[in-house]
Amino acid sequence: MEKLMMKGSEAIAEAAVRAGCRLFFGYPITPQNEIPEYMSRRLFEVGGQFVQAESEVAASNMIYGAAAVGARVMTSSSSPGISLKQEGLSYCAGSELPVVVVNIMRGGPGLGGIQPSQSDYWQSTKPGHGDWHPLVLAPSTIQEAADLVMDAFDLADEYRNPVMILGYGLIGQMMEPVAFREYQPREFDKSWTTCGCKGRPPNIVNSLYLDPNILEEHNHAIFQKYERMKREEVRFETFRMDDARFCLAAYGTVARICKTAIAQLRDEGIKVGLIRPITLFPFPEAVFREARVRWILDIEMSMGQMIEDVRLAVRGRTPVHFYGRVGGVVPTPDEIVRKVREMYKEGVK
Amino acid sequence: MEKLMMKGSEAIAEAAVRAGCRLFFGYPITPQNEIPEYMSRRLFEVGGQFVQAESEVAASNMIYGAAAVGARVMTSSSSPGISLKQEGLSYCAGSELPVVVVNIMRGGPGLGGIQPSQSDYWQSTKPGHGDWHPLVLAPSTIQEAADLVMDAFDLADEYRNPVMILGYGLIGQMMEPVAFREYQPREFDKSWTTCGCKGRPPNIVNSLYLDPNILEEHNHAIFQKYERMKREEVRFETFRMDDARFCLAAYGTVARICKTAIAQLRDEGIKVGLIRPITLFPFPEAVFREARVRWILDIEMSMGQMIEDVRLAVRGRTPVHFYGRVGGVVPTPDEIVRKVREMYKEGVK
Amino acid sequence: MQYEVVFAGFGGQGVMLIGQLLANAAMMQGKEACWMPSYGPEMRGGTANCTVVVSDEPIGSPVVPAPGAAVVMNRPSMDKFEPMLKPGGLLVVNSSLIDRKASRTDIDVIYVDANHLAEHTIKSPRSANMVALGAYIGRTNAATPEIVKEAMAKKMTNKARFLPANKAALDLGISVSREQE
Amino acid sequence: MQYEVVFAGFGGQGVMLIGQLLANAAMMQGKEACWMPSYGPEMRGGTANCTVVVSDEPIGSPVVPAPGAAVVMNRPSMDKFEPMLKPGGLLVVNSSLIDRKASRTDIDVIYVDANHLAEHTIKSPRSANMVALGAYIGRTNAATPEIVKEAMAKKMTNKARFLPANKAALDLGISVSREQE
Amino acid sequence: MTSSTGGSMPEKQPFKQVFGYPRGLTERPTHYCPGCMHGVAHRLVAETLDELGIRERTVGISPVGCAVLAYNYFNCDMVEASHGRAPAVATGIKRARPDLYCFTYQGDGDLASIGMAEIIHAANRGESFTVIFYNNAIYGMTGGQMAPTTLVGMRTTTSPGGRDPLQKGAGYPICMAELLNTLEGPFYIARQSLLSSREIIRAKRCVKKAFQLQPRGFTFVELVGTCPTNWGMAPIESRRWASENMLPQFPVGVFRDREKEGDA
Amino acid sequence: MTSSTGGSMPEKQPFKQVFGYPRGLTERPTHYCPGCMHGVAHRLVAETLDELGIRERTVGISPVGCAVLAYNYFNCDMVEASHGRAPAVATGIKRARPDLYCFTYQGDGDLASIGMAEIIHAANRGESFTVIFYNNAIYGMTGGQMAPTTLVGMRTTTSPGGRDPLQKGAGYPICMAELLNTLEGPFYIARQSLLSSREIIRAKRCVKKAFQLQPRGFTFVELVGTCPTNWGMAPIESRRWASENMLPQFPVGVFRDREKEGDA
Amino acid sequence: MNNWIRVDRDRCKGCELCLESCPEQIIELSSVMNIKGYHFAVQKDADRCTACRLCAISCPEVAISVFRVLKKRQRAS
Amino acid sequence: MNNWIRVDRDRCKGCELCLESCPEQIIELSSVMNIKGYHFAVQKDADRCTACRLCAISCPEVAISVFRVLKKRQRAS
Ligand SMILES: Cc1ncc(C[n+]2csc(CCOP(=O)(O)OP(=O)(O)O)c2C)c(N)n1
Ligand SMILES: Cc1ncc(C[n+]2csc(CCOP(=O)(O)OP(=O)(O)O)c2C)c(N)n1
Ligand code: SF4
Ligand code: SF4
Ligand code: SF4
Ligand code: SF4
Ligand code: SF4
Ligand code: SF4
Ligand SMILES: [Mg+2]
Ligand SMILES: [Mg+2]
Repeated sequence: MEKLMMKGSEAIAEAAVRAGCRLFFGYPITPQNEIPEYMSRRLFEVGGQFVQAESEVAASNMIYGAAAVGARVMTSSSSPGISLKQEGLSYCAGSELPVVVVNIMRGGPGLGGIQPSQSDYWQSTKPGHGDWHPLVLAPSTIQEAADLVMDAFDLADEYRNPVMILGYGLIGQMMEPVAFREYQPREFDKSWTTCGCKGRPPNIVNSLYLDPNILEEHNHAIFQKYERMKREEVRFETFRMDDARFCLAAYGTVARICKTAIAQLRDEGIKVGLIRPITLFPFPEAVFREARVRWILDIEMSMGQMIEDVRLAVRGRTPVHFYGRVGGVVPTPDEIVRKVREMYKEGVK
Repeated sequence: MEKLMMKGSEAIAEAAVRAGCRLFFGYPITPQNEIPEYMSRRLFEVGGQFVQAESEVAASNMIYGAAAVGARVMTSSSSPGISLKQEGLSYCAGSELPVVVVNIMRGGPGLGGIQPSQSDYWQSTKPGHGDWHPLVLAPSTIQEAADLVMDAFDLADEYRNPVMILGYGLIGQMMEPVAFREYQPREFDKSWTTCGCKGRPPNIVNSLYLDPNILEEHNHAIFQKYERMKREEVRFETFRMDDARFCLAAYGTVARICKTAIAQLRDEGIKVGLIRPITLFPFPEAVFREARVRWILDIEMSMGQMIEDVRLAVRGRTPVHFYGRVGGVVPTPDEIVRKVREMYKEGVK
Repeated sequence: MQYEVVFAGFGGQGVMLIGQLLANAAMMQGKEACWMPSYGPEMRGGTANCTVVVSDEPIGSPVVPAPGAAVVMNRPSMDKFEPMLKPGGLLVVNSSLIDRKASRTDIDVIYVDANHLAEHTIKSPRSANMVALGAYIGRTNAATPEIVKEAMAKKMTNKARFLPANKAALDLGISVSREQE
Repeated sequence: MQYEVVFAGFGGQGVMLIGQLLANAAMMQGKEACWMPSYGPEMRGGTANCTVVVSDEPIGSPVVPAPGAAVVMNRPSMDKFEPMLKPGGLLVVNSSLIDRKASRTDIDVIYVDANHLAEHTIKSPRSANMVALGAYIGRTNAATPEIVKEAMAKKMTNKARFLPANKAALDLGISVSREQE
Repeated sequence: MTSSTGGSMPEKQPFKQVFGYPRGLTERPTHYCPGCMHGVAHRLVAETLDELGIRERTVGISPVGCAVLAYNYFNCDMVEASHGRAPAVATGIKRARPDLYCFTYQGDGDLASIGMAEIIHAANRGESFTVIFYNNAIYGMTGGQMAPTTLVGMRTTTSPGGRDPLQKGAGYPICMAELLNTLEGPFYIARQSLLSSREIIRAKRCVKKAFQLQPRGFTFVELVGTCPTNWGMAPIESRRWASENMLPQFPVGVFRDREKEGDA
Repeated sequence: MTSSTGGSMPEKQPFKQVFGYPRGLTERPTHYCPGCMHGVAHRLVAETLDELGIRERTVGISPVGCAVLAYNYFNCDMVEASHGRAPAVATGIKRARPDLYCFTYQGDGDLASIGMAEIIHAANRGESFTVIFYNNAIYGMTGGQMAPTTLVGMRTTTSPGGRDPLQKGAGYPICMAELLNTLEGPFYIARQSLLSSREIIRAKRCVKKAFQLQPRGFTFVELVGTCPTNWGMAPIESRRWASENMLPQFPVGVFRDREKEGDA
Repeated sequence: MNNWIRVDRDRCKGCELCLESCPEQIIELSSVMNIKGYHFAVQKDADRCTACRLCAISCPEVAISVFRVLKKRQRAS
Repeated sequence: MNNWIRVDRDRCKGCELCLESCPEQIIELSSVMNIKGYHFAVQKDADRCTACRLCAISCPEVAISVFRVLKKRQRAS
């Protein structure tokens, strides 16, 4: 496979096209403008369609429509725009539509800033109104981003549920070598789509259930899918955990920063490893729970969001500490080293 | 104080007016239409203003404007509409504006239904993009709703942060006797508002900070307010917890249903009590952590959302079980009794 | 003591109103009271109903899966609520519009020809609901007739001219239910 | 071995491009490579910069608070990045536009009169960036000159006519840096 | 179309059914209030699907509003959209499947209030779907709040003293057909009323035209209807009231027909 | 306004400063690209605040767009609004404090794309604030994507082959002044350009008028400007290009003046 | 003439729009109720029915079917 | 005449709009750069300046002030 040096945003876009995505609806917002821009060039070349939506709200409903007629469709945005998509995405989940959403997060709250941040963890994994979750994938390299985007379309179709790719400027703006694997198209049942009722009774794509008992059943059916995701789709990476006495928890590129720190800490004889969740929902609970470590240090570019899932996973058995940078400040390997060293000296706090 | 038999929605609206709210911006949605309807009559009587906004998005930005010039202002909606307000509310938090938001939840996801639900717990307590929280108040009676609404305006001003009243059809549509307490106006610093810069340098209401270091500081400043809330504003009710060996956890009217169940269970000799969080953020962690019970049964009208906060509070020391109804189905005292009885028989699972 | 009663009927039959009157009366009598409507599209065209709980203590659940009483103004309401009643509960049946008899034997039933009585005896066809309410309070102690009338006067200020008829209807309902005791 | 280098300058000086060339070349040489730009309004009018990491192993942190090298094309960039360099690091200074000398003594410094050389020696004023890149790769082994030229040919297909000048500029930069060794 | 069975007719004579239930509707009774003209508007669409033979190639979009359950009534594939966003959903559908027919069915709150940006931009892009816009000057579903099309002075639950643009800043009725007609994008724009059989016949012609022209671009038919329930009127009264009060504000007509203009 | 200090002037003669820095602007240098006319538009507003003596009673609203940092430049109280919602924020402000003056400053992406519903409804309600609408036919801030006002055929980063309404369904340029002029609500609507000193002088008159009339209702001034950076042109070239290409699509003029109409 | 209409009595909601629409004024409401509790439309004087369909066109419930008796030449076609 | 303009050299971004706007064509860009790296506007021939202000009106940076030498009758006022 030929390697190309590509920006994360463009690799994401190209991977989508290779996975059969022929429709993109989105609205500009830094730091992910390269995705719509790339799509506006690329999709017409491959017989697809690109629409610059009038807003994120509109975009989230355009993907709803396209998915309802069975198309592979994607939208992308960044934090404030993702807030605006919450209603539309909840409709996608309620109507069980396969859509792929890219969130290249930035600092908040409000207009915030445009530098890297992970403070959409909550609104990504436990989003808007109603009980629902997207399947959330958090790449840490451009190569992984491209691979996960391809998987995302299959997972969306497999579960008829929104799938979110969660990145931020470090992923979206960065260039790294990427090799696109040959995408193997799979067959999915699309008999439920609303493409004209020739030869069958009409199909309905809908999330309204006025009878509470039926809506309750519907919720349970959706959650059965989530249970299956928890069994079958959990992904994570462990790094030097074999002999680790301490564990860092981080996702996305922050995990790479941790690896650099770990290399240094290991040199100092501090046996620290890393667990990097790749799926944020379903969250890799078991690996955290089973990690035999003295403590876990959760490192995020937020005020502490994923840490709740880590704590829920370990159920109080392992102390979970926090180190966060926020507002677009990216933690350096050095400060992580310092933090771990400090904790190491103090012993288990 | 004279008691009036009032619908929850109307009591909420009237309490707001009595607390000095003179501006309301909202958009119709069942089951909270009585709030805008009441306000459209009432506010012009007291020299205020009512605008039926063109959408929830617009409404969430109208309150932003009104709060920026120092007005007491409120909006209300229900779940899908609250999703649409997420961006605007994040701006309010980022710009540190005191606004009061009423969310009369309904079943989801998507259009869902209009019957009672608690499945906006997550998007209420851990909302949209960026690291922020509203202070969330969950009344269980109409009287309490009225009282909390009055407090809400003071808390919003005290912390310059959004405050949310979280109810659902059972609160919004129900009538109960309510006596409005004499509201005692307090003085708040409003020197930061943008009401014309006569005699001082211009004020700016803003949430944009392009320098990550400054945005980080800003985030820390906001979180210092949350730390203070955690120290000073936590509210909860305990019911028959003195001698309880088992504990139910529930908020809103669900807690009342639990009380009915507890009465019956106590008759059977099962020593069960109840902890009812009144502030959902800040969450009453200590009372859960300190409860010396064999297990906690968390009961929600959702697939299980608050339960995570309960679990985080007890840190694995107490098993936390779940019983949920969803989609608008309201649990009955009987089914709670049955569930508890079952667990009691089985012993601690 | 706690009373739970469902008032149910067609949209225009005024069942919500009599529920509110009862709740108001109970409150004026110093009791705890709670009125809970069904709402939403199910109301449109179909049946409307509300549940009233009256109690000496703070009311726990406002949702009552098995109420102690039901006042049913039309057939669909009877079909829906008769089976839900608590054993020993009370069913007030508007026999003007409901042609069948109660099928349960473990409940008390009052048949009241509410529409007919309102139209012919009271000469106020729209006060059938008050006849039915009377039948209910004639049998229970959820609220005294006097205080219900006071509640009427307070709540229906813009319909004051119907007050005498409504009071008469209430009394008529009470006497009907007492007759059937 | 891991190389970390920041390329920094005014918006139009082509620092992003030379960073990308280096990253591409490293990739073509079978190494791991990562290019990370600064982005956003700070770029507008002000300085632009990017960081390139080249390594034999998978790259950890793409963010490099203390890079091993910096190529600074203007004064503000020098002011910003000189202090951040790792001790023993390399600073390539575009002396055409930067009138001061490095103030640190614990680093290697190459002064290259990039704009002047590009304009007068290469006769291609816009290839000052390539001279600077040459100076960097002349001193380090982040990528071989041949492969950087290959990367140029590949990446700048729509500017093929500038290729000879750019290659010459690269070579010139290499020789300047070797001279200063 | 002769048939030998029928109602209880006195003598057996040869006859023909000249009006019947369209195939384009399912047999489900509607939840609409007595006399509400959503049912009429539905039928016009359904008949059009039948007459053009496109029922099996059509996907309809129900709004959030009283017509939310339209997905139960139209006998074609249906998608339920979020409030106001049906034009965005339709855009997604038609961009993915230009070979299908697609229509949105929207109320005035849905289309002209929360959905204003979506309708304008879809129209401006000239998306090739048909919009059936039921204008009853009120929010029916939620219990009679003011809509963007509510007449000045009209009482609603959120304009209890009557819509008052001057004292209360409640705005003026927005004329969507005219507004969209300022855009370059639309292909066909018409407004008709449903207030008598004759008007319904005219409306039908426009609805059919809109579907016929759909492959060529964005087509829009506003239908002036009623909401007896929230207007607090009997159906017949509401029909009369609308004729007298709504039609002067919302005059009927064909505002744009690019086919006639020979423009395309 | 004579002053005895000045630049390095050859002889000391009595003189007068006939153009200077307005009090309505802070002294902060802007972040705008060279030749970008956001700065001109800012100055017109600032001068107006000075001339009407309302600077200390005014609250301005910056948009999301290149003018987001306008809160640093205007020397009055400022509020930063979310993307497209400045008219809603202004509604909140003016309903709370009708005694203040309030203006929004918005770009074409902000006002005509994501904020379409908000501007139309605020205009329709006749909210009494002033909108300064900077139309540069592109998304400046985010790097040159297509805007609703982008001309047909114009290349942007999301219309790389030129805006194409027919083949790609990218829509037509939306003329906001004309669109708003179909509504009953607005009090004053004008469009001017900033493409030469003379045009700027005319534009100034309209901006001032809009503030003067603000207490009577919704006033709107569209200003045709440039974005040299994302158009990929030198400032002077961009000014010429805009004259030749934008003005035919966006003709200048006063579209509504209810004062003149004697309508209020 | 001997045309007639058929009203689907359980679909009818008694809105009376057909009554008003009939040029012959030959539709009235039944005195009895249908299962939904509505008085439904009935054609009282079929003899005068012109099969003009105006009643059916007005009916929001699509509750009316219209039948036309064929004249001789129509039968042929 | 002896009017003149003053250019705030560090505000100027060298956009040249004032150059084009000046009817007298008496503004040019400096050869040196200001602190932001721009060649800034300078008035090359103040003698011909009419103080018409057109340069200043065109300047997006509000970098230009215009000064008019007063004629006798103006001084009086
Ligand atoms: C986001 C959101 N906001 C509000 C609502 C509540 N809602 C349901 S229908 C409706 C208005 C319907 O009015 P209209 O579009 O005029 O349709 P009609 O019922 O009159 O036919 C509203 C506001 C909702 N479901 N979702
Ligand atoms: C909700 C949201 N969507 C998108 C953005 C990104 N964004 C910032 S500015 C802008 C467009 C600005 O264009 P315009 O309004 O024309 O202003 P200009 O920069 O041209 O002056 C966009 C899309 C955002 N900040 N928030
Ligand atoms: S509420 Fe109004 S619009 Fe809705 S069904 Fe009833 S009459 Fe029709
Ligand atoms: S990007 Fe365009 S609009 Fe923005 S400041 Fe630069 S020239 Fe002006
Ligand atoms: S078909 Fe015509 S004449 Fe016959 S009943 Fe209907 S409206 Fe009357
Ligand atoms: S119009 Fe239809 S629904 Fe109305 S009365 Fe006639 S048949 Fe019945
Ligand atoms: S004031 Fe007029 S003449 Fe003088 S420099 Fe400026 S434009 Fe030229
Ligand atoms: S117009 Fe202003 S910024 Fe531009 S060159 Fe002249 S003085 Fe400088
Ligand atoms: Mg409507
Ligand atoms: Mg713009």
